Formats: sequence, C-alpha cells, structure tokens
Amino acid sequence: MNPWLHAVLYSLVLVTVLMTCTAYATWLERKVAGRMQSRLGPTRVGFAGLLQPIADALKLLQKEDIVPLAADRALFNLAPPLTVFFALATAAVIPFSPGLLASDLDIGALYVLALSGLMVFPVWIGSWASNNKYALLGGMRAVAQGISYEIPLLLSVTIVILMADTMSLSGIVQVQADEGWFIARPFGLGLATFALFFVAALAEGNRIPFDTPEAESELVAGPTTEYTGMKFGLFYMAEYLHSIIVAGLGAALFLGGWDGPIAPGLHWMVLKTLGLWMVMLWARWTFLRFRTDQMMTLCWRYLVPASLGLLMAAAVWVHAVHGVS
Amino acid sequence: MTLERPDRADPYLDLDEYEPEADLMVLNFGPQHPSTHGVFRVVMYLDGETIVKAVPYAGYLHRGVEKLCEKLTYAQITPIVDKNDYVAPMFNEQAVNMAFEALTGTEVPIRAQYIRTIVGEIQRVASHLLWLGTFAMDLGGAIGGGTSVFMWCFREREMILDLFEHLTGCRFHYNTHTLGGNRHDIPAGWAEKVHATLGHIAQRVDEYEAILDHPIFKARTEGVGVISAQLALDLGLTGPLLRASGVDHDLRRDAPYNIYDQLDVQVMTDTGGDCAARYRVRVREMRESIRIARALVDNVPPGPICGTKPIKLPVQTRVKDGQVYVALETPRGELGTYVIGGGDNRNASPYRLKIRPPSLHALSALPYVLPGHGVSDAVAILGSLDPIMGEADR
Amino acid sequence: MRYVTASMRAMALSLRNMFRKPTTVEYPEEKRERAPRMRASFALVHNADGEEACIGCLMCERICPSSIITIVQGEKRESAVTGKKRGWADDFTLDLQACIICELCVQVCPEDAIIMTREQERPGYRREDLVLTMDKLYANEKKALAWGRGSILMDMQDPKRPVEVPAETAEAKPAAEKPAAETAAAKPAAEKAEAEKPAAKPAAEKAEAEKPASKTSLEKPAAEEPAEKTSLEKAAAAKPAAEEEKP
Amino acid sequence: MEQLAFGLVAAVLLYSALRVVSEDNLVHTVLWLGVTLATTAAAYVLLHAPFLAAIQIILYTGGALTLMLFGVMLTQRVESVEVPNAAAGQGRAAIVVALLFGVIAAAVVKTPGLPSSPPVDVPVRALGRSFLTTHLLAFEVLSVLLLTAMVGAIVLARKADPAPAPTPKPAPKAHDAHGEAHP
Repeated sequence: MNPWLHAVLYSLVLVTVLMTCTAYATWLERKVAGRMQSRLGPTRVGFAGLLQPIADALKLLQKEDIVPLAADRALFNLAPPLTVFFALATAAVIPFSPGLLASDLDIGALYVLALSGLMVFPVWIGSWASNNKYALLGGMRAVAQGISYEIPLLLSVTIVILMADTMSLSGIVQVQADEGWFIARPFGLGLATFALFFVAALAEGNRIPFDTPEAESELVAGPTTEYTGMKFGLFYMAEYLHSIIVAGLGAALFLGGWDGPIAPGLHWMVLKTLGLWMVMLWARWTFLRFRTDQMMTLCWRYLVPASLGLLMAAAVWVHAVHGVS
Repeated sequence: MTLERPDRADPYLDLDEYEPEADLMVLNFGPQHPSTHGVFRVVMYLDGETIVKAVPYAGYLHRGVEKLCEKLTYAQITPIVDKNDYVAPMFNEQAVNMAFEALTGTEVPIRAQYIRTIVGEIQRVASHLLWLGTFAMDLGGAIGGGTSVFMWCFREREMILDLFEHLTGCRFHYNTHTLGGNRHDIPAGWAEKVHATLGHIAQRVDEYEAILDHPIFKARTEGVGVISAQLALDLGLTGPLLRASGVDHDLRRDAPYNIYDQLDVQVMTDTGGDCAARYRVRVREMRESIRIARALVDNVPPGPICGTKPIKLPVQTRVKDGQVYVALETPRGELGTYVIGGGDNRNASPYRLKIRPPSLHALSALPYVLPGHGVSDAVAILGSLDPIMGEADR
Repeated sequence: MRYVTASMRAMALSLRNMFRKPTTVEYPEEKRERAPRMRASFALVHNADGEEACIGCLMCERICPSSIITIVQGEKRESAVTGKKRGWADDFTLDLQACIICELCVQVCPEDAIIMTREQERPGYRREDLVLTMDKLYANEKKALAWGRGSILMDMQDPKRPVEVPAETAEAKPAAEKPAAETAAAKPAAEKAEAEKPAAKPAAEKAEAEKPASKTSLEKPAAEEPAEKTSLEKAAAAKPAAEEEKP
Repeated sequence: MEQLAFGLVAAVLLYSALRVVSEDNLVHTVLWLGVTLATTAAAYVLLHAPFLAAIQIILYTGGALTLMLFGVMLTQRVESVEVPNAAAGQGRAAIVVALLFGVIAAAVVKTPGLPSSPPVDVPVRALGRSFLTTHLLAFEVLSVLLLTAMVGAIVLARKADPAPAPTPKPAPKAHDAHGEAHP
C-alpha cells in the first residue's frame, strides 16, 4: 500500500479509536473514583451511566464560549486544539501489535520524547493568552515542571534504548518479546528504571501527586482557568489522551508491549495499557499533591541523579552482557 | 491593634504600601476562590510565588446577626445564631442560651447539662471530621486524593448528622437548646446508636491517620505556617490553634461549664505550632471527644431537661438588668457571648448581644504567618486555621 | 523507601474503600429512612372532632423568628360538632422561602394544629410553590407527619414533668422518683447510673415510637424489646462512671 | 508529493522567520521562533534526517525555546510585553544580513556535489562513535561552554543576597522546606 495512504487511513482509525477510548476513560475514572470514595459514580445517563461522556461532550459544546476581553485572542483559541494535536501525534508510533502502528519510525522513542517535550507549549500559550494571574502562575509551574521532568524521562527512556539497542518502539518490543521484559530484566535495574519512568511520566502529564500546574485548591484551575465550553473540554481531553498514551508507552517500553501468551498481541497491549492507566488513576485518587518547590527538589535532587546512576549501571550491564558492539 | 513586638513590623500599619518598582504581583485570593472556605479575601503580594505580604479582608458574609438579635425575643434568638458557625451549630445555640441563663439566673437541670455535653462532644467530632476532609482537599485538590479523604470524612460525618436527626429532628440547624435546658429529650435507643456510630468513627479515624501518615502530607504540613505560642497569645487565638502552639488551655478544663468540672478532659497540646501540629491536635481531640461522649451517654441521669417552663408566649422572659460574658470551647476555640440585658423592651430582647467568634481571631494570624510561604502553603495554612466565615463575619 | 511503604499503605487503603458498600442513596428511586422527629415542611391538621384544629390564636405568628406566618383571624363561632364557641383562622399562610425550620411554631401551638411533616420534598418551579396557603397546609395533613407537636414538645420540656420518660412517647408516666434536679446533681455518679436503670424499664414501649407511621405509639409494644434493652443498658451501666468522672 | 511538502514547509519556515523579526510582542516573537524551529525540524525530516529532526525539537523547541519563554516572563512585566523592534538600526542590519547570506550561499554553491548527493542514512551508532573519537575535542569544548553558560545563568539568577525587602519582612520563617529558591 502507498505509505501516505496507509498513514492517513491508519491515523483516521487511530484518532477515532483513541477519542472514544478517552471518552470512556473519563467514564471509567469517574466510576472507579466514585467507588473509591464510596460513591457510585455516574449512573443516570444510560445504563450505568455509559452515555455520560456523550452527555458531557454535548453539554460542553452548548456552553457559552467566553474569550476574556484582555486575552490574546488568537493564541487563546490556538492553545486547546494544539494540546490535543500534540497528544494525538504521540500516538503515531505506539506499537499496538506487530505491524499495527501509524509509522514505524527508526527513532520512535526519540519522537515520543520530542513531542512530549512540546506538550508544555500549548499549556503555556493558553495560560499566557488568558491574561489571568492564576493561569499565568499555573503556566509557569507547568513549564518549570515540564522541562525539569523531561530530563529523568529522557534518561529513563535512554536506558531502555541502551538495553534494547534500538530506538524503534516496535524494535524495543520485539527485543522484549525475544529476551524478556525490561521491567524484570536485569533484575532490579529494570524495575527501578520503570519506577523512574512512571514517576517522571506522572509529573510530565501533570497527574497527581504532581499536578501543581492546575492545582485547583490554589490556582482555581491553573492554565485552564479562563477556558469555557469545548475549549476547556479539549484541554481535558488532551490530558486524558496524554495519560493513556503515556500508559501505552510504558507498556511498550517496559512491559513487553504486545508480547503475551495465547491471546493476540493487540489484546495484551490494550490490557497492559489499561492496567498501567488504572494504576495511574489509583494513585491519583489516593495521594495528596506536592508543592512546586518540593517537586523541583524531588526532580533535581533525587530523580536526575538516580536516572544518571541507572544509565551508568545499564551501560555497565549492557557492556557485560553483550560486550562492545 | 498594635502589638508590643519591636522585632515584628505590624502588617496592618503599612496596609497600602506597595511599590510598583518592587515588581510584585498582587493576587486577589478570593473572595470567590475554591479554598477560601467561604467568602474571604486575602490580597497577596507575590514575589514569584513567594508571599511577601498578605492582607486579609473579612466581612463578605456579614449578615448583621448581632443587630438582628436586638430585635428578637430571647426564644427566637437561638435558631438565628444557629447559622453562625454552620459547621458546629450546637455550640452557637448553647453559647447564647448559657448567656441568657446567666442573665436570668436560670438553673439548668443536670440531665440537660449531660445532653448538652454529649451533643457538644459529638458535634466536635463532626466539626473536626469536616475540617479534616476540607484540609485534605486543600492539600490534595478536588481531583485527587484530597477528595477521597474529603468524601470519607463526610461519609462519617453524615452518620453523626443522622444521630442529631434522631435527637432533634434536624440534621443541621437544630434549635434544640433553649433557655434553661434543652427542647428535645434523648429518644429511646439513641445511646446504642451513639455507641455504634462513634465506635465506627474511631476506627475510621485510625484509617485516616494511616492514609495521611504519608511523606507528601508531612512535607506539605510540617514547618508550614508556624504560629509561635507568643504570637498565638498576642492575637487571641484559642482552641486547637492555641494548643497546637504549645499553650495548654482549654475552657472545658480551665473554666468548666456544663458538667465538665466532673469530667477529666484530656487537653491535647502539641509543640510544633505548624499545620502538622494543628492536624495532630484535632485528630487527638476527635478521639478524646469520642471517648467522653461514649462514656457519658450511658450515664445520663433522669430528670427534667429544662429548668424553666417552656416558652409558651413569645414575650415572657424575665431578665435582670446587667451584662454577662459566657465562653465555651467550640471546635474552633473560645466562642464568647456577651449580652447586655435591660433597655426599653427588657423582657423581650437583649439590649446588645456580641459574639466573639474564634474564627475571626484565627484569620487575624494570616498576615503574620503567610509571608515567606508560597501560594500552595497559603492554602494549607488557611485550611489549617479552620475558619468558618459565617461565624467570623456574622 | 519511606515513600514507597507509605504510598503502598495509602493505596491499599483507598483500594479497601473501593470494596466497601457505597453510601450513595439514589434519591428519587430510593429514599432513606428518616428519623421520627425529622422536620421538614408543614401541615395543618384537623382535631379529634374532625374540624380544623387551628383556632387562629396567632401564637405561631408571633413566635416565628422570620415572621413568615400570616394568619387572618376569623369570627368566634360555635363548633358544628361540640357546639362550643371557639376561634377560627380564616386564612393561614406560611412562606417556606424564609422558614428556618426552628419548630417554634409547632411548640407554641396550644391546639397541636400546626405540625411538621417528615417528607422533605418541597421543591417548586416558582416562588409561589413555596408559599404554603391554607389549602396546601391542610392537604399536607395526609403526608407523614413528624413526631413533634405542641403538647409533646411542651411536656418534654416541662420541669415539673415526671422523671423517667426519656422516650418519644408523649404519655407522662407517674413519677417513681424525686424529680428535683438538685438532688440528682448531688448524687455521686455511680448512683445516678443505678437510678437510671429501673427508671428505664417501665418505658418498654419507647422503642415503638421510633416506628415512623404510628402516631400514638402505644398500640403494639414489642415484646422482645425490653429484655434486649435492659441487657444493653446493663452493659452500658457496667462501664464505670468513676473512670470518666472525678471521684 | 515530496516536492510539494518541501515547498510548503519552506514557505512556512520563511513566513515564520519573517514574523519573528517583525512582531512587536515579545512573547509572539518567541512563539514564532518556535514555529520556525519546528518547521526546520520538518525540513530535516524531508531531507531524510529524522534523528536530527528529533534532536532539533528536543533541544531547540522543547528546551531552548521554553527557557526563552521563561526568560521573557521573568524579565518582563506580565501586563505589557510589547517591545517595539521596528526602528532599531535597520540599515546596518540589512548590510550584515546581506553579507551573511552571501557567505552562506557561496559556501553552499562552492561545496561539491551537495545538491545531487543521495540521502545517506547515518546510523545513530556511528554518529555517537564519531562524537567520542573523531570529534572528541569539539564535543568536550562544547560541554565546557554549556557548563560555563549554566554557571553564569545560576550566578545571574541568584538574587543579590539579603534582598532588599519591598515591605518590612515579618519574623523570619526559616525552615528547610523552602530552601529551594524559585527560579
């Protein structure tokens, strides 16, 4: 098939599937969170509230779209779609099963990191363009956090690249399918790297306990304070998309992606992504939030040195096992 | 208000001093803000995210209750002041009624005193539970672990409201205290319900402690918002705030009312003076209140529950000329009621009724505590003060 | 490491809560049991003779802290049943919008005419829906009525009231002990606990009053209740009062 | 197809570069610069250098530009980030730009076989190895430069100690949790 055609068709399918997943991710999260808080979660719209996401979207769509007078109108309108764009673009290289990915880039892992580094931009643009002090504070926090946690995230992925000896995500998964998952192989090192990746990814995606940018109790809603209607909905969607994609990435990088017995690869990938995402959700509804300066301390004083140490250990391990290639 | 502290400049005195060159950001924190616990405004002067100066403004919830009370008869005041501290209404009712009793010289029967003590202690648990939930929410956000603790606390608080519903018929604004005693006697089977509920809550409190015994919680609270004992005394802080700063003071023990003189109330103190200390004090007080309430509820003596004839006619209270000040220990501290009797319609309404709300004094600590902290800490500190704006603004 | 163990424990706790029974009550489909004393809206009732009980004495209008009750007094005329001359209310309006549910109007009513309902549903689409006219108030009579009514509330508070009825029964039992408050205060705590036990026994019916529907509450005394209650009370009394109170 | 894509990318690149210099609003300038850098990465992709493109995005767009935004935010007042940059020595600038363009163009033209050479996939491994062997000196010098820049940035960012407080400082709130200075 023509690669361009493949890319377009596949992207269409992927975007549709991911958007639906996102919608139902909100439903699932609300259900689970409700049960954790001894509530029921959505029950009214449809059976067990299954139509709730659609109702939410409709509600957001019919809300008044307010642009503050003092806002930078063009940038204000640009930010929400841009967040969704970057979140979706990351999905292009996540391998769902052998051959089932939009583009099997040689540098897939690097591509993901590059895009996730860009994620802070739309948030920052939105926060600055709102011309709101709370939004601005949130935006500053988002940028500071984004570029700080970028480093341990990058380094942890570098460790995987080092161990797998390839930058292609499907290549990394293939290596794990052949030789064992990276979460367990080299014992301890892989697990530590995974923990590092997970924490950094949580922080990168502004999930609790690292959600200082949108800290509602302090900054009202952070960068999205001034957004209404579907523009807010887009931010919300991008956040969920991002978390799902990060979970998928974690599954591909550390949990062997599509590798698994009996069932076809896609099932395993979906299962692992869902599992990882649920752990993120579980953490989200359990922990309190760090303070910004504490997050920076955590990143620069603990995570960055730890990731550098792990990188060195991984290099030693690779050298010992494979020798110099 | 001036403080005799040369080392500390009074932030009130330079209220409007603001240099544009200092490049500070003026952040209006509130009155419409998720974590100001009502309508309350703090103007923060931020350097980056660090607060340089903070000026609190109260009064957004002012309803003129004290003035209103001058027009109402003594019987009608109770349900009105109920709404002051809307988290612990039992204490509001009791405070004014104790003041009126002192003014009229009414004897409160022992059974009513027991009931008052029991409902007070149960109400204290409810109030502290609500505080714990909202404090966790301040620290953990509306979308996150904070809400979980919040929901759990409310789940337990709901059971206490059920208890009050069985006793008084209302879940919140009870109007159960009256001049000379109580309006509602304890219904059958209530003691067992109290035992079941409070035993259950005691277990759940352990659970909250376990979930909050987490490095993140400690990092957010320890060393944050330290109020020294001297500052606390200077500002007239009372209740858990004062005790968390290491001052051993509790009206239940030091100026007993009701039957507290017969009880051995453990006064919980802590030395930290920070948010963590206030948290510890309140959690321990919850346990102590549970203990007191459970011990008392089995031993309520028989007898009448009201020392005067029940109100039949709207205007009938005989009041001496004079003035009284009555204070009692609410979950937030000393709730004082100052009443002047007499005046033109002496037997109908008080000449003047002044309420000393502990929350207002707690809020006055903000300008001294906030500077040097970040915005995140401001939320934690404000939450740890446990202000109720209905009471602070009245 | 501290982080890891504490986080694990916290997450285990939130997981445990996930498997607890949710406390949500799905309201319109499922209604929770309200306490007998629950007070919500208002009703005007008819008396034993089947006539409107309200005599238009204006007590409730005058005690109301929010001044929401407006009564138009009617001419005094004979009752159709008893033939006695009594007062009537020509109109009775209660504005729920400003009501603070203080129960004072119920308490002062000499005829037990105004009673609160236990059904808390009282929403409306217009402000007028919240203004209870006389018709609405009498229509509310058919709803579940609260336990509290003037005579009961008054009896409960009366200092001359006999001692041992801590129940929700309206009936006053003959006094078995000295009612004076000061003697009770003088007694040591342990004796007080002792004194309460026998007093509680005769009130076997008291549990009955909990049942929401029964108004008079004396028809069906539960036979198994007393034994259980006394044993419970015994256990409760066994808890040393001396432990809690200064000797 | 590829020609078309390249044309598009080049057009966006040029337009955004133009906006970078013509925009009044400093934040807009920085954002247009971001567009420029991102489209440069796109151009790299079209020139079969995806690795370079990814690095370009991570380093320039993700890193440098964010820092630049941060710098703008911290140095400027929030309310007005307008910086008129229309009148600053246009004539001299034009001469310098023309000279620079001439030099680069000459270099491109002079280099033998550049336009016609087929795309070569340089494996990342070889790239890395050459950093640590052939170009070690340049690599190390660059590291030292970056380190110097970092140290300089810290020195600049550090406040002149005991900062003259705009308002009388209240009682000292010395506790460890605040040891981290805000940037």
